[in-house]
Amino acid sequence: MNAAYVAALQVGAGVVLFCAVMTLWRRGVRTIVSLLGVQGLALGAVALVLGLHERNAALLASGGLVVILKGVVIPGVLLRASRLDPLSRETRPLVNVPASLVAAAVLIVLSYVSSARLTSLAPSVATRLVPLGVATILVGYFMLVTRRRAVSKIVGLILVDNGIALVAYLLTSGVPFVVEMGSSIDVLLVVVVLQFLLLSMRRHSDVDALTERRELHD
Amino acid sequence: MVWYLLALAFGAAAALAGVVLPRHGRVAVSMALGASSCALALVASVQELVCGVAWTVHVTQLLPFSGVTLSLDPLAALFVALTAMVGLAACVYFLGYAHGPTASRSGVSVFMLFVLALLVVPAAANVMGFLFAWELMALSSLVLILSEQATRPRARSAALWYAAMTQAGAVSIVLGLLLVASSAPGQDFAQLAAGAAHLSAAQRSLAFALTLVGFASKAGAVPLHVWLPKAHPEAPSPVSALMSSSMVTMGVYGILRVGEGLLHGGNLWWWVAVAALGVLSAVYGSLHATTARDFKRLLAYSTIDVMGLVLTGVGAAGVLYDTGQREDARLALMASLLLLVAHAAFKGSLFLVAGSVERATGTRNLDRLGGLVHTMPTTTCLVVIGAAAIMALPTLSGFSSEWLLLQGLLHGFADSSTPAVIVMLLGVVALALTGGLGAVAFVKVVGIGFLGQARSEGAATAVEVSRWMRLAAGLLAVPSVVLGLAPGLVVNTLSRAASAALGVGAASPVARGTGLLLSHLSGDIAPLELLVAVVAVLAALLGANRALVQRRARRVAAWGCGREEQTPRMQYTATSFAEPLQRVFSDVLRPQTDVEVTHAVESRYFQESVTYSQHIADVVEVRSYRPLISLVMRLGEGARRLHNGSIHRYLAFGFVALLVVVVVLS
Amino acid sequence: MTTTLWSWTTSLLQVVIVGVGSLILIGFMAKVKARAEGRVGSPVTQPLRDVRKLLRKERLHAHHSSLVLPFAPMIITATAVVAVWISPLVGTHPVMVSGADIFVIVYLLLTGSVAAALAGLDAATAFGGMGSSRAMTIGALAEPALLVGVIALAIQSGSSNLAVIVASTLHNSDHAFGPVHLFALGALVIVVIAETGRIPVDNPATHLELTMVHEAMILEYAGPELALVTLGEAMRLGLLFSLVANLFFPWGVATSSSAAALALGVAALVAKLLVLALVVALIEVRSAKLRLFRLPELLAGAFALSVLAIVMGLVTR
Amino acid sequence: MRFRLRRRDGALRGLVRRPISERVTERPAQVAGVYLRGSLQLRHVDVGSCNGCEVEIASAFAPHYDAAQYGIRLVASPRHADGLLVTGVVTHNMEGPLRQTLAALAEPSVVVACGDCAVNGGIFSDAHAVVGTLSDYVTPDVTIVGCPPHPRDIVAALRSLGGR
Repeated sequence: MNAAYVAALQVGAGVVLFCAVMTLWRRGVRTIVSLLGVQGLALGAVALVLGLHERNAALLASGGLVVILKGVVIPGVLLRASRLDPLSRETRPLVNVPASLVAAAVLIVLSYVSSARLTSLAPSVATRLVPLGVATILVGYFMLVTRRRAVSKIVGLILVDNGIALVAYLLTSGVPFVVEMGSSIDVLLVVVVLQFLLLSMRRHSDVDALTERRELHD
Repeated sequence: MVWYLLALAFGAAAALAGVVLPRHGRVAVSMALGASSCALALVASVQELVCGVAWTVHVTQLLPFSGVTLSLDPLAALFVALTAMVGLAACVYFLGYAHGPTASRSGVSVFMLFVLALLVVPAAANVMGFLFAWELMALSSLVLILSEQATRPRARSAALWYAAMTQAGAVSIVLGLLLVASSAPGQDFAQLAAGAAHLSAAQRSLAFALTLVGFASKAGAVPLHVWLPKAHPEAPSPVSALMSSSMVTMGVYGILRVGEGLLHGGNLWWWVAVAALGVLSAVYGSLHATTARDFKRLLAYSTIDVMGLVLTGVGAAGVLYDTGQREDARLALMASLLLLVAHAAFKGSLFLVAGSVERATGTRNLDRLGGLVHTMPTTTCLVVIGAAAIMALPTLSGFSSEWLLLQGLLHGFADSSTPAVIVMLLGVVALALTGGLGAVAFVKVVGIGFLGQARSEGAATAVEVSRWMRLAAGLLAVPSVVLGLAPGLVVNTLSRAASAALGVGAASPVARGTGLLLSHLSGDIAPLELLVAVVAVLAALLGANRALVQRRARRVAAWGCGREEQTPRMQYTATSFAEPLQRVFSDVLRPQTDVEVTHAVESRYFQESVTYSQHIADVVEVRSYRPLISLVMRLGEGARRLHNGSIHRYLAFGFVALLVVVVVLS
Repeated sequence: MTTTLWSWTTSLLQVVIVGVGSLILIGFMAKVKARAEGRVGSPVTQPLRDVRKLLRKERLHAHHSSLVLPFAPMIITATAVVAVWISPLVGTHPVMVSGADIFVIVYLLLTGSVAAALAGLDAATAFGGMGSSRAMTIGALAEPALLVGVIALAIQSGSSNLAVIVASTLHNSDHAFGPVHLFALGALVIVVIAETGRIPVDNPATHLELTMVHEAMILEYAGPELALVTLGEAMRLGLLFSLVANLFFPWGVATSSSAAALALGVAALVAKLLVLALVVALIEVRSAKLRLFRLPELLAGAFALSVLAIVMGLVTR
Repeated sequence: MRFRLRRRDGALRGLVRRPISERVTERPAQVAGVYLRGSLQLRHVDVGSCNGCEVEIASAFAPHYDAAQYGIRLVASPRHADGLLVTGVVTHNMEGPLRQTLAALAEPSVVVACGDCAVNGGIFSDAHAVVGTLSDYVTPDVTIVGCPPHPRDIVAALRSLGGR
């Protein structure tokens, strides 16, 4: 049972970081949002595996919540928003895709270096995977900074949140249920608010790239 | 020891002959003396490497205060051997190359002084002796760069950059060495090493940083490399071959001597910095090598690339040594030393070939060359061997040294301390990227420069160069093949040199016949057997080809999609060959393209001519050196206002200074 | 003596299988693409017939070409044969397997592509230069991902020798499904498609000279030399496919030197090659050729994946 | 009404369903190129065609008639080809390229004249830019008549060149 637990944990955390890197790689906004959904599911899976291993009911509940919220609800909402112009693609990101992928590689190595001391505190299977969570945070933040499309920026924000949740799960086997509930609700709130902002922006000027927004001071 | 002193005597005699003898016999006699001095030095250093008895001699009369101490331990012997090998070929090359200004009195004698200085630097074992040899090397190469300024317009500015940067480097080396010598009982390196224990950690780091700046600029590490692509193309070919093969390695020798010898390894972050410097230079050098148009400038950037890899190996060795893995540290250092020797051989041969091409066709610009395979067959074979070695194609010296470096890096991963892992990861990525880019650069050199049709009048009328020049380049191509096929023979002497550098015990045997067997790591290669296999299959294919195909090949016009005539301008040039890569890495290379459109007089809508010109400036130079220079110029302007010639102002300065001192002291 | 006899048979088997088999593999991929388009398509053994016919035709050399033109196909084929000869495809003990280091195989293949690029430049035509420039650029961009990806595997199994990697993956097979192998597999599939010039990177069946990458270098070859180049390129494809198959799915590779093990090894290799060829052919049917300057994105992605593989290796050690 | 693109037929489904190509089994009379058994590569040269023949040649290689099933293929360079598939009447500008392409073929080679223009000049034979027909430069081994010729005739003619 232990080998399966270790393998599942490693693959789950690996998929979380892999989806983050893939969102930098792909250009289609719809593919980016579906990748976010996959990442949410993987994050939920990690929580559930940890919950089962430590027989911790709160962890299982929050894992289920993450699967529902981050795996299904948020991507659904975002897909609905990006369905208005199906062809919207990340055409001119601030940093071109090859450079951002190399940056992602550097960020991954950086997160490994920075969290080496963190994992040396209590080196267990779970804590050794913390660099992947830190890398997801950094890659998410990089995406938030360098992408022009509003939906991609929202996805970057949620990547950061997923990264934080992953680190929390791996380090302290989950935050108390209430805190988890609170953070998930406010992430949903943020998404919904940005949703309205996006819709009004689009109805107003039919362009949803934030930078163009600045120049269009009509 | 006697051989080595005899070699120095012959060198001095050669320099003297260069000055004294009349023009007719001068080149022949001094080159003969020079070649024999290099041969003697080679014998002395190989004898030292093989039987490993270090000797030290103190000669008081030469320098007024402290005299000169010469000592040859395995590490220094390796560098003397490397210099002697390239020096021998350069002297032979000089015989065929010398005409006009290079064969003048100063040209010949300063060339011999340069070779002499290069032989003395590794052997110098006291501070004054080392600095004297270092300055002699720098100044003689400066004079040699200027020796052909009549025909080379950019020689003067290149010499200016070269002088400024080498002297700045020399100053920082002097400061570093004085800092180390401050707590040492005497002047000799042995005493310095003993005295270094009393230095505080901060002082040792400062000393290492100062000497690192000086030696890294000499080794062409990136932020301090700007003089190298300027100085090497302008120097006469035998001189640039010597500069690129042995003078650049003196920087690595200095880092090893001061870092490991005097300061006993110091702390971990020194060597992480050296490795980072190496990775940066490797990637930056290979990028600029792929997009360079001038043959010698391409070779100069490729020197920066390989020196970067060597510095990465040295950095990795230092990190492994500090984290307690003596065995892997020696392996990484052996790999970088093998790469150093291999690079000296094939880079020297390539620079001599570049000189022959420039002499035969009158130009170094790859866009104007082409079709030399028909007119200069031997030179083409030599460039193919050199290019194959530098691209690390199997069974040549580049391949076995880069393989050994990869093994050293790989086994740093086994140890889990974070800085070691980062250095290994950076090293592996640099090795991979430079491998690919190096292949593009040297396919461009061979494919565009030597194959296809001649693209200019000079290339079309090229004729094979004199026997001496081809013999010299051939001499240097031999080690590229021998080191590649049988690294096992050389590796024991290398491990002795590496152990001497790291102060570690004798190495476990690594050679298995001619191949390399790394006992404690399950990885080995047998290049000789690999070459036998490839040659066997090639022979089989040739035999099958002869048997199967009866008709001889028919010569027809090349297929150009039905176009009538096929002009040389329709071929790809060096610029267009590297254009895709330049576009991919455009934000690193920052190419400046300017398009001038001259409109017709009648109306703006009709253009008479459009001229497009593109130039890849060295980003480091443009972004950091130019602003620095303009800042210094502005300061100069400000200072000029101070000198308005009134005596009262000058006295006032003296007075104010006195006041300040009084206030400060009270 | 027996071990050398078995290792010689393993190597000979490997050269025969990958030699003839890769031509049939290319025929099989063309057949899969045809059937996906609803066509019958040319028979699977068509490449063999083409090569046999080409051997009887006349050799043509351009006026300005030198000895590089006739010798390049031989170098391409010779390096491919030696690479197949020493790498662990059917069994883990072919001849000279001690030399089957990653670096040796990668740089043998690099020698082949350098020879092809020089042949392209030798004929002094615009298309030859264009083809070799693009092929070398793609090779330079794919090399970091290839080397770093395979080194991620080497770190996990402790040595850079291919046979040791295959044996150690075979030994603890939970590695094979670990994240390191998954990400390294992703990176290497992209690199193999780039090195062998399949669809997303370069279209082997194109007639438009300006879109060609690999085909442009061999426009000048006729008759026997073209046959040799086709054979050499096919063997490189076969080698890369079987290396990907054996490094990531090593089950079935003969470790002991018995006839049954060798037979199983051969069967396993053929099956894995067919499955991998089917996957690559379907990728080709589903996707169009990428623009030349969209390729750095693909190859940078492969590089990011391989770095991810190494870091996963460090994290899950 | 929102226009929804009909999902294309999946490639996988194509693998399992029976291909739609028309399979002609009886063997054609062997005309030339006996040694070409089962492998014929042609380089298509349009020396002045109105593109009618090209459309038919394209459909000859399309799924329905699928000339590739008999080992016939169009290639990019005359060096790789066993022969030329020439369409159209020889115009002034294309005379030079036709000679170049004929010279670039590796012996033994064949020439296929496709369409009336290539065979006897067709309806454009006396136009002002026309300098002659294909037979003035080389005697074609196989001629395919028709303006434009039916794909079945093209496939049959090419198969007679030693295709299976």
